[in-house]
Amino acid sequence: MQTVTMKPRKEIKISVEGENISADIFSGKTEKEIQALVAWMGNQKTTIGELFMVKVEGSGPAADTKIILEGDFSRVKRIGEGMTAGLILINGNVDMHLGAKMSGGKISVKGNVDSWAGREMKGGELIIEGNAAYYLGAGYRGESCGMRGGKITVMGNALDFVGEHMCGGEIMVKGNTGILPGMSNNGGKIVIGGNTSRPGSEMSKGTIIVNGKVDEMMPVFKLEGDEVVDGVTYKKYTGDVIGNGKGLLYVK
Amino acid sequence: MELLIKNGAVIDPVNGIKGDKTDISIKDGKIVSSVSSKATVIDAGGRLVMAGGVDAHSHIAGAKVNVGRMMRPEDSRSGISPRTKITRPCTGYTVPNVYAMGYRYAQMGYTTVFEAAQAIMKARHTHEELEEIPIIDKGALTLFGSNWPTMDFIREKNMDKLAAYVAWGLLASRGFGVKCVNPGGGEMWGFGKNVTGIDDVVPGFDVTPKEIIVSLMKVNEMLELPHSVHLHCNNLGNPGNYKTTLASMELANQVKASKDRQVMHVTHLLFNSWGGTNWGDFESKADEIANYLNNHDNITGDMGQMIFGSATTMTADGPKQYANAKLLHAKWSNGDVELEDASGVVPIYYVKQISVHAIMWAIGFELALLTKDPYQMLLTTDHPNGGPFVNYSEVIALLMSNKKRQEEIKTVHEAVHAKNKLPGLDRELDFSEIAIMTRAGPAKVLGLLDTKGHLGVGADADISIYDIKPEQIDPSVEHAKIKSAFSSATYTIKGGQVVVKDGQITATPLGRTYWVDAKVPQLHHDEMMKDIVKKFKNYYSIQLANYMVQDEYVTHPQVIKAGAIPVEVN
Amino acid sequence: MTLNAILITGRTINQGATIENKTSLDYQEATALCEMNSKDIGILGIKPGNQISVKTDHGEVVVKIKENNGNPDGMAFIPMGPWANAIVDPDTKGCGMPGFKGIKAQINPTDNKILSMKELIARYK
Amino acid sequence: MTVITDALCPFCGCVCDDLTIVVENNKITDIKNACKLGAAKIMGHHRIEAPMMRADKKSEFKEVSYEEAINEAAAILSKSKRPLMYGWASAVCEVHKKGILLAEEVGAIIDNTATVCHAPSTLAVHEKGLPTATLGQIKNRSDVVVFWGSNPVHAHPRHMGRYSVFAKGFFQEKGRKGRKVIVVDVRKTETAAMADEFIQVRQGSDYLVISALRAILSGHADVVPESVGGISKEQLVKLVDTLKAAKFGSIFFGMGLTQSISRYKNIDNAISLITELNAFTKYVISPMRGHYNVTGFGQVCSWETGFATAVDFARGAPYYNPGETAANDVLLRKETDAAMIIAGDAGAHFPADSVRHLARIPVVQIDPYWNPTTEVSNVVIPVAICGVEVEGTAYRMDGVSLRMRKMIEPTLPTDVEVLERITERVRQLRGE
Repeated sequence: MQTVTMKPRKEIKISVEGENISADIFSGKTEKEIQALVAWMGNQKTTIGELFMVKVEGSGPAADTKIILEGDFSRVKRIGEGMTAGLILINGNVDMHLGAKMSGGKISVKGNVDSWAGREMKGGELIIEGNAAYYLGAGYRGESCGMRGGKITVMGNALDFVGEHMCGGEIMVKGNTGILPGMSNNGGKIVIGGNTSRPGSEMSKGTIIVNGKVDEMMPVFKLEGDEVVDGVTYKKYTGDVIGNGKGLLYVK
Repeated sequence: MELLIKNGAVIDPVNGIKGDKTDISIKDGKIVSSVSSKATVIDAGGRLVMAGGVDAHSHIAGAKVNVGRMMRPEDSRSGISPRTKITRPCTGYTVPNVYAMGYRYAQMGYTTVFEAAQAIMKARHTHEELEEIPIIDKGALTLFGSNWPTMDFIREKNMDKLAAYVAWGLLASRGFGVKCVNPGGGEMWGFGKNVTGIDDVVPGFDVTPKEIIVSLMKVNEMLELPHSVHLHCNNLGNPGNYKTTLASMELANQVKASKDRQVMHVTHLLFNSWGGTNWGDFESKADEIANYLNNHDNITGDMGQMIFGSATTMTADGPKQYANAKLLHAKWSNGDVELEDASGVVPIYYVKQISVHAIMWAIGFELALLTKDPYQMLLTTDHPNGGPFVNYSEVIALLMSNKKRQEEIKTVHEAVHAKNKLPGLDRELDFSEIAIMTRAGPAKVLGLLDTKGHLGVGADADISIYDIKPEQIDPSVEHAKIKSAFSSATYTIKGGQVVVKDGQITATPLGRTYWVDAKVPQLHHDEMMKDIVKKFKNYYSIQLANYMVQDEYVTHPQVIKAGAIPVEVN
Repeated sequence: MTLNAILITGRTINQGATIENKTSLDYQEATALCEMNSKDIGILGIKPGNQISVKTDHGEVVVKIKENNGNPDGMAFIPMGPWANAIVDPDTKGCGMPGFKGIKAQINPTDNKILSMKELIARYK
Repeated sequence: MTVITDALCPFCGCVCDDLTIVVENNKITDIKNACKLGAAKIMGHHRIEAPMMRADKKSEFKEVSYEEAINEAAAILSKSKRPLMYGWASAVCEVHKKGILLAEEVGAIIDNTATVCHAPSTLAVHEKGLPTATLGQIKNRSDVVVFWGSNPVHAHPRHMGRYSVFAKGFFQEKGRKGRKVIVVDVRKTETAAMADEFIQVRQGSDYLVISALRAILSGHADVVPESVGGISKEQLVKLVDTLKAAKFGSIFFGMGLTQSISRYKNIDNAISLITELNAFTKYVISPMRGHYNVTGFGQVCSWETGFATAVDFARGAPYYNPGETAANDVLLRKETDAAMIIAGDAGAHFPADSVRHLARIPVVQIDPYWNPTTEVSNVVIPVAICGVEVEGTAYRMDGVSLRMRKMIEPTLPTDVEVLERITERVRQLRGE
């Protein structure tokens, strides 16, 4: 078992690119080795050691590596990018692209996450106790697939474009979302605890369940009648009819 | 500046050199017979030395290439490398930025590349990009096949005016040759329609694709242009299109070449050698096409080889691209150009286990292996339609090794066994044949063999050295080495300057832009211009005065003079 | 009385014609204004040319009211420029574009002065 | 007296190239064919006459030499850890090339005025592509013309006359009479007043309306509710029939789509509508670009960097992600620690919070005119006016590349000269 604890040395104003903060990269490395890893801040090439205090206990493979982020990481992007195993515990807020392209392991955030959390995620788990911003579990510009696998849970709210271009995996937002969740959904599952608007536009596959109110329905869904899912009765819609989509939209 | 390449195993088919240890002397950017003792010496150490690669058909610059970049940030984000002291940042795989375009060609040992299609009205854009592609010499072929003046003059049966228009269009676009894409189809796409074969009549203009092809060939030869008509056949990408292709090729017999070269170049034949009637009975007819070429030396072609993985299709064949987008459910860009043409851009991903893709892949190799004379079948991927040019080394390795082909065939859809001849073809090309398909051939087809594609005295000092010792290697077995060596030159020398060493860019001079200045009798020009003036007054959305590409956009021109029409007495 | 409106911003020909002359009174005349229909102006109990305060969650600005009966009820249009931008929604919505249209606004008649361009920008320093 | 014919207009994306300019003693004394917008710009306004600097933004500017201002600009940019270089749309492509090189040198984010205009259209093109045509194709063929969320009477005054509505063409010999003009907008604009049909959409509902049209077009009218976005289903069905009946249809869209709630998804949806209409008849869609060369920046930036705008060079290689790397994204996050604003006016056209941040950081302005950006700048470098005093390349809204003329001799340095000198100085400061 390896535990790495990090804390910013001082307030970070210009975002730091934290793609090296991942269990895969930290595993088996000493404090010195981790401190020497590159971290860009704006156009300045610097190191993790210059920006963060790093404490390492034990050593182990990625699956047995735990990273604890203490303090304010709200200006650190790309934490856990491409991670395949291990655990990252974040005690505050984090910046964009948390867990982008991750395929395994778990990231847990006490605070809020900025946009593109779980971008193009393939597997593993992302748990966000606060709110998520835009493009939760979405894709990169122009790509046909966003999230492909894994699970994202947001205890709070999320903003627009949740699960855009999702091709697999599951997103659960306990609170409300902004507009157009599940846009171009191509096989993922999105469960929204609260309210939303314009869900499921251009979805071809996958499922969206809305437990709160839908402010505006897309005029592209066919009402199939009532259906009980996990003991709850929903109105079941299929669509988006424009592309003969086979997506399922359940609205309470 | 003098340079001497010693101890090279030179492959130079034009000058009959087949791997002999030959020294090459370079002075002031040209190959000379000898240099002084002050010359810088490069010891090739027995490695393979060839003329710099020449690509006669690649989409490297202009409106549709940039549309590809704009619609594909997911492509641009691949292949990213930061700037260095010498190089600008690079992006992209199928649609690289201008810098990557030049660097990557040079890194493969290529030094001359021709953009395959530009509309005159958008030629300024093409040249803006060409001006920023480093290292390589380049040029652009100009689209004439659906232009209103072209069709009007053909309907009037006035070849003098058509010749004058082609000459003027080349000047206006600073173009190198006559490109004819899906003749007539570009105009019909203006109303969302297409031609179905070479005998359809184009509404509003009353001409057929056949007449367009023949007339453009005629005036191309009247003008004695260095290159022949460069034809993208009608019906591209449709099962059964090999018949249209053969019918189009037969038209070449109606016109005699004005020079020692083909009278028609049929491009990216992979996409035009299709049998069957639909995607179900789709099959290769590469053998029919190759057979025709083997019996007709007035035509050349290029492969348009397909590479599995990501590609971006882009062509002035607008209707084809709409059909592609519909078939693939892919994003689609279209760019109609008033009075001239229409282009389309659609991304595609070629998959080994999709039968149609596997059959297409095999067609390209069949064309190269069944065509006896490599001068008649150039190596291209119709970049980035069949795939990005950076994969040429893969194509070379497959052409040189049946073993590699058989290994590859095992990994692709089994349909190739029933629908293609490739599994049974054991021909393996040698270094001379590869040199022809990638150097001497394209140079000859383009009409540039005096200075490009060989290493004789007087040629441009464009040279590539690869880490292969031809005497010691068996390409059939050591195909991985072949691929690796051709993907990254040990040296690339452009105009006598070392631009690549050990696969790394060492200098980034700006190459030249070839264009053709063809003269016609003033009378013909004046008559033609009367029609052009009317077209601008009534139909174009810009002024004639703002149409032609200005000198500012071609800062390193290489002008080829053409046009030798005797003044006719009426 | 307060009128609740939806604010949109955009180009006008006068805004465009004075765009390279932003220190001029012409520019202020062209852009420090808010178009509403005559019914809404009536509800506010004022006349075209009078001053109004337009308030959103993002700020408040004083401009002149101008009649435009092409606007539906409850729609306020301010030409693009510093006055409009004092009160638009800055959120780029994850796509880089702030909210220049569709902002909830409260409109009140006012006697407060319209700030000049320089005065308006000085508030940001 | 010199008369310049076929001159090009450096105002809007129409780039009209049929202007006649009369010049006397290096002064423009008359213009023919230009609209009010073009004439106002070409005739000229009060200019900044000399470079100016100030340390404190509340104090007055002091005139300085070009050398001093350029050195200070270079110092500001080379010290910055997160510089932003914004503007570009009112300059020719030759300026953009120099700007991108400088952005590479200093590791800046480079973004252009499209960020508050049509950058969302580019985001939509990433999703769906862009089936479009040059304006002459529309002039010659289009029998149904739709303006959606755009108001050419105000923003592109000659568009309808030259290209889209009144112009006569080869297959459209009758001009206006041969074309059906439809305007979709949230309010009845002057353009709407000239249309054959005006469809009033509820503000922010365009996305829903476009989806409803697509549903009807694809044969699924049954799922469309009786009213969508304030438009009755009956009217929507009729509109689809009208669109389908075209021989060649065109849709021009403006900021009514790019700036409202669904942002680029509106355009994404509209492009799909156009693509699907092509299964029935010919259709094209075109953004109504604002500045005369905002299109050009997107072109140059794409071929040089692979990305159309909002390119972050912090790490030496281009990175692109509007929402993260666009000008307002980084200003609102207060990440930008220095800015260069050139040929665009962030002070006037960005939301107040962005301008507030600009007021807190060192700002270099390169522009012919005094504007709100000047008010928040520390270093102001006046330059010659592209398209009037400087020739160079511009891309019309439809991507047609044109060469802008020089009408009169400049009295100030050009943007290119200034950027070259700043770049050279940046290299010196870094000891290269």
